[in-house]
Amino acid sequence: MSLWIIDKSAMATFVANVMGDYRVVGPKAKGPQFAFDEIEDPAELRLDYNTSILPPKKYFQPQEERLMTFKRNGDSAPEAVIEAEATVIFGVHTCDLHAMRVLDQAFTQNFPDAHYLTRRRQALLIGIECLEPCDEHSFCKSMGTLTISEGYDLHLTDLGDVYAVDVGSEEGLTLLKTYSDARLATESDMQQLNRALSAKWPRFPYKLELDVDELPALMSQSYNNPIWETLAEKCLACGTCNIVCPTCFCFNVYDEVDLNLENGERSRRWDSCMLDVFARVAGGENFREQRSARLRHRFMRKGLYLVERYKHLGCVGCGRCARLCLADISPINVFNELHE
Amino acid sequence: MAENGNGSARPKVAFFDFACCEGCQLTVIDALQTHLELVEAVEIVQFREAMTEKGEDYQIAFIEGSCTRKEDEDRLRKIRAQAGIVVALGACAHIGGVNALANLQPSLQDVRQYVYGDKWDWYNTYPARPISAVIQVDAFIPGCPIDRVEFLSVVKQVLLGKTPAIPDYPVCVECKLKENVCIFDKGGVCLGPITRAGCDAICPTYGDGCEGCRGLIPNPNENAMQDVLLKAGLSVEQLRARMTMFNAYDPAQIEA
Amino acid sequence: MTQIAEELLYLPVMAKVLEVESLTELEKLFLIQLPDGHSLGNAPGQFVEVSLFGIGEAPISVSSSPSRSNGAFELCIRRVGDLTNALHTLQPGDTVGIRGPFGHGFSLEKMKGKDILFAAGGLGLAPLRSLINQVLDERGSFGRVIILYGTKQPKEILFKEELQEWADRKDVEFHLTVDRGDETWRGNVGVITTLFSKIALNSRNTVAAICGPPIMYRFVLMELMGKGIPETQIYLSLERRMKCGVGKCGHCQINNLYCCLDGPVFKYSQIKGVEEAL
Amino acid sequence: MSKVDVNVNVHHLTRVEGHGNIVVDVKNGELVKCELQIVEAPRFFEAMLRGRPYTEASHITSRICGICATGHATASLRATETALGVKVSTQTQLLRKLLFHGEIIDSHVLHVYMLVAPDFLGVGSVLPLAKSHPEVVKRALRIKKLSGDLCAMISGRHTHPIAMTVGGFTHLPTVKELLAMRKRLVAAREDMNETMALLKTLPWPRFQRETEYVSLKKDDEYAFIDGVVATTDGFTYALPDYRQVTNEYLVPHSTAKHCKHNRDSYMVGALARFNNNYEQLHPRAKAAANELGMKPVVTNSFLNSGAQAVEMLHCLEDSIQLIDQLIDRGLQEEPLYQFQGKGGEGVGSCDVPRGTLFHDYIIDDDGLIQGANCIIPTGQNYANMEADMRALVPQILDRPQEEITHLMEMLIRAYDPCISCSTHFLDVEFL
Ligand SMILES: Cc1cc2nc3c(=O)[nH]c(=O)nc-3n(C[C@H](O)[C@H](O)[C@H](O)COP(=O)(O)OP(=O)(O)OC[C@H]3O[C@@H](n4cnc5c(N)ncnc54)[C@H](O)[C@@H]3O)c2cc1C
Ligand code: SF4
Ligand code: SF4
Ligand code: SF4
Repeated sequence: MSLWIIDKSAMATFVANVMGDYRVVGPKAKGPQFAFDEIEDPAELRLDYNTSILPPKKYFQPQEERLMTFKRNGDSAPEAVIEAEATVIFGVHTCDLHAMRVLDQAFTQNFPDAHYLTRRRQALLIGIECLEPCDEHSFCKSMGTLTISEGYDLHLTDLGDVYAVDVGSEEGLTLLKTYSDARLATESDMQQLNRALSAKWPRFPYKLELDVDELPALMSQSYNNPIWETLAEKCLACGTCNIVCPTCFCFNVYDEVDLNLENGERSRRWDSCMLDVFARVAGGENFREQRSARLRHRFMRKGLYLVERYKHLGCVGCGRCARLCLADISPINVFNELHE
Repeated sequence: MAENGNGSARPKVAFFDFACCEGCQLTVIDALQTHLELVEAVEIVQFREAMTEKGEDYQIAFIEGSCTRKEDEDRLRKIRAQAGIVVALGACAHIGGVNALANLQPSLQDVRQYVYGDKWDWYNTYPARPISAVIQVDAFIPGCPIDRVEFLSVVKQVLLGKTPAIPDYPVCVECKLKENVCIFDKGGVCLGPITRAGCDAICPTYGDGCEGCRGLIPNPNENAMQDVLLKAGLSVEQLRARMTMFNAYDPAQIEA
Repeated sequence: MTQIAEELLYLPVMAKVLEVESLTELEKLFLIQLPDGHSLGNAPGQFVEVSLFGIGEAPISVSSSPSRSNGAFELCIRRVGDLTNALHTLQPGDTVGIRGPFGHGFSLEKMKGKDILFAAGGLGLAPLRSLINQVLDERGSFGRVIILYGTKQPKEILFKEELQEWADRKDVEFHLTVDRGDETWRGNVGVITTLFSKIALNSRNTVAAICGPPIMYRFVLMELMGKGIPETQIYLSLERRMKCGVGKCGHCQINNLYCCLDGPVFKYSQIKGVEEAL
Repeated sequence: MSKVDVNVNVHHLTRVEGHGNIVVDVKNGELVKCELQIVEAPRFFEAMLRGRPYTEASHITSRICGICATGHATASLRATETALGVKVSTQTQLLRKLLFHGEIIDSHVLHVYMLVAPDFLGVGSVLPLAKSHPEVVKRALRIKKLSGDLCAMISGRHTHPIAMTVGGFTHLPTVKELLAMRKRLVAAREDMNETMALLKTLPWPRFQRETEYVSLKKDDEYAFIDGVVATTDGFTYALPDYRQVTNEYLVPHSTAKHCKHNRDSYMVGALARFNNNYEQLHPRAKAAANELGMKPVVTNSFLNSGAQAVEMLHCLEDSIQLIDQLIDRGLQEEPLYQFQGKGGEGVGSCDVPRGTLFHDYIIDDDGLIQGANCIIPTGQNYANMEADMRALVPQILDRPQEEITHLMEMLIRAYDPCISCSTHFLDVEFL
């Protein structure tokens, strides 16, 4: 829409101002790593973070979320609980912005999901362009998620002393104008931005040995590939890969009651298709009993099923699963091996 | 008093302990700090650690500790005969826990001699075993010690007439949900990938790798876990120690 | 697809149990009425999510035919676990939470003018009964109606009176079998596929609707293929674990298909190559 | 004294940790048998430690006792650190002390309120007490939650601490948490005052018996961790010489190992610490002791519970000071100890709620434990408990049997015996 410039030194004021009216979240240091968390002091915001342990999707689909409260007396109807709060999320990387599109589709198609959508509508996303690869595990360039032109309210690019701010929505513009003293970009700012963007490109390796558009076709031919058996030998079925993935959204539902058994709540919690009992039905039959079948399902979802259903690939190349997998199972290696 | 899910009045509950540190019973007492209504929800008729009164008429028995002596078996069977529901409380009762470490030593005689010198033969202990090796157990509350929240959850499930379920997924799930920095990333080791969750990943959260006190998940990939631990720099001894700290019990040990 | 207000997606309505009937040792039939006499508006083959608060929620097929609804609907529920056990303790006048109807049911329009072959195994009769009764209520729009039903033992046979009515009808070809008989059993003994020898089919013009345990599908499908019934004319109803019923939770996925959205009723041609389906 | 027969047989003593029996047999006014029998299943911790990596020792031995798990872990770490020559930082020492205070309060409040108070208030347990004296029970649970939360803030949980490890901590509390905890501690002064007020009203049995009191001692603080072993008979020993104090021996009538030093028995625990370290108590704690009429040397074992209450107050006040110190210094993540390939032998000692605890390890150059010895407080108290029983019985022989039984139970309970800590208890068939 339009390009603005904000001094880095003015960011703290911007954040502080926004904090007056919104819950502000963003990447914060967590030991040697980073996690999205509520910002209590603008100095905590680490826009220079490499990646976060969990993706920011947790602000739209929290790890555990109440769906409703109920009484067990049998007569009163349950009451829906939708806990949403006006939120501004700073520092979302482009891979995670791409991932949001998958979630948006999943929670809107067929049956719109108010729990997700209410939060989504009340949140503003402020993206940030990656100028360096976050680490050896990511492969965003290969997945076409190294940059993005929509899906954010504001998008920052680090230009040294200033951030270039690309406005992606009316709400973003209002936010910027209300809470910061950003100025419109000049011709030379734009040139500087373009230079930064073209300079970043060669810094990122292209790791996929095929064109990403061919990935769904590759996956659809790979159902019976022996790779699933090989990987299953070292996979721990720990579920980590699903839990940290920005495009995973499966969940389980639980009822909890208080000790006098009168009141309770029903909530949902993130689940993982890598876990042993994910596909077990009453009667004991488990439709993906083998680890190999579960691994295959996971990768099929990433490379084929989601794109068929939601028009976006289920892997955005953020590298979180590869980084945290103790068995060193990485999508990029899997895709490449299937390609061989 | 409202009726519970079974349509019956508050059930009578008794606590029993065998070889253990009684930390799980203590955790039950700790649960009262936040949930005093527990004493209204159930009627506690026996709890030697905390009370003198002693009722023999109970429907639910919580049993803490491992069976380490022949005479323990009789007591266990008596409890089983009386209780409609028997719940194993904590690692010692559930999987043998640290008690089973003695089973790994060269011989039980050697163990007794080491501690009691020439009076070793005053003892009648035998290899430690979980209570399920002796009696049928309806539900398990894993952990060393148990988790308060999980204890309360199992009580509620029983009151609702449900089969008490505990998580069958690994600690890594809870650990990741809490967004912890993985212990392996800090240069440590952890059994979280194959250990049953339900503790809210408390050890990794406090900077220490999982030691497996809650027992293994169903169908664990133990080979892969060992590869990961060796790669993280454990020696074979350290690996064996880690895998056995709470999971030393092996039914083969008690066949003799 | 039924439209549901966003914020009500996961929120059951409190429905009343009007009648409870014991069908076998394990199955009970519940007649359920939505609040304010609303009609469920289901198609045969669709399911509802049934809740007891504190215990949980599970998908259950609607067993009554929309053509006989009278504002209430029937669920035939087998006692297998926590929720279904608790449901079995319900009495008339009690309430249950209901969401739905959900899923893709049988397409009646595509069946019109055709011979219809029903093959039900065990509890699989519950969802098929909905379709069978609807077809019988519009009997004139269909060709032959053939019903094959098999259970493991005689005591597991569901809806006995209704089966008798079907058997008595001149315009229904009804065949019953049990895997293992007992001293009182006079009928056919053998798995359901043994019934196929008793019927001649006009394969081109026959639509088959099958529902039963996973193992049954493989064998029944073989029979149907053997008889030359086109894959596009075979419908099956599948069962998977479901935590939402509306295509979000991921538990019911069969490869790329969501059992709750794309099914539970599938055309065989739709799932033939889908490895996890059968 | 009248010529009476008394037969006390308390099977499975309640409201103590672990299983024990009291047997008193008086024939014609003559004490024939007076025993505390231990029927706890032995668990062989020392033998189990052999061959295990040193890193596991504190986690395994914390499982000796659910109540003084932190005490065992601390003593274990001190033994390991001494054996391996590990120096711990001031921050670690401060955090350990603070954690230890949490455990002392947690254990004492449980004992005073839930195990002992029912005796005085004439009920069988804390459950009826919750009905008859709800404010008392709620206060107890409040204090217990506070101390439990204090422990959890530092080590993850009270029973079986997680974050304490050889040389330091794997997790640090935040300043925010420390400040919030400080606030709660300050607010808890009121509950402590109420506790003292309650204790003042209790009819403590009158009983005196002189004995030797043994505890750790330090010049500059009320000793809980490290120091020297000191006795009221005027002896002091460096920790490595602990065996000169404990002198474990077997007696024919009992199956538990007994300890003795200068006399036939000695006492460890809150009262022993109080008698040895009165001067180092926080002034508020001293004042409270005065109000209870307690001044060293107190020789009434029943007043062990009084000493526990005084220690609770001391720990509360000292915790506040420790938090201030920690906040002033600022918390820093410190590198954890890495094994240097050299083993050794070391003794670690703490004064846990029930008394002085010793852990003694031999670690080899692979970091594996080759030998271990643990001497727990209750074992040291056995001889003294029996001596007390022998002294008390003749004084109360004229009372009804029921009352005698009750007083004997109260006496044993006053020691807060932790019978489940049975690293050293023998176990034989009893008649
Ligand atoms: C579309 C559809 C239609 C259906 N229609 C009907 C119908 O008409 N009638 C009908 O009766 N049923 C029907 N079902 C099946 C019904 O949904 C299940 O039987 C129901 O979910 C069982 O719930 P439950 O809580 O009673 O059992 P659960 O408690 O969930 O468990 C049932 C069984 O599975 C085992 N189990 C479950 N989870 C675990 C676990 N984590 N670990 C170990 N064991 C486990 C239990 O031990 C038990 O034996 C249908 C299912 C689908 C998908
Ligand atoms: S993170 Fe790795 S080991 Fe764990 S389930 Fe995923 S692929 Fe398997
Ligand atoms: S599959 Fe792995 S790399 Fe791809 S989006 Fe998910 S977490 Fe990131
Ligand atoms: S710390 Fe342990 S439990 Fe947590 S993610 Fe890592 S391996 Fe899993």
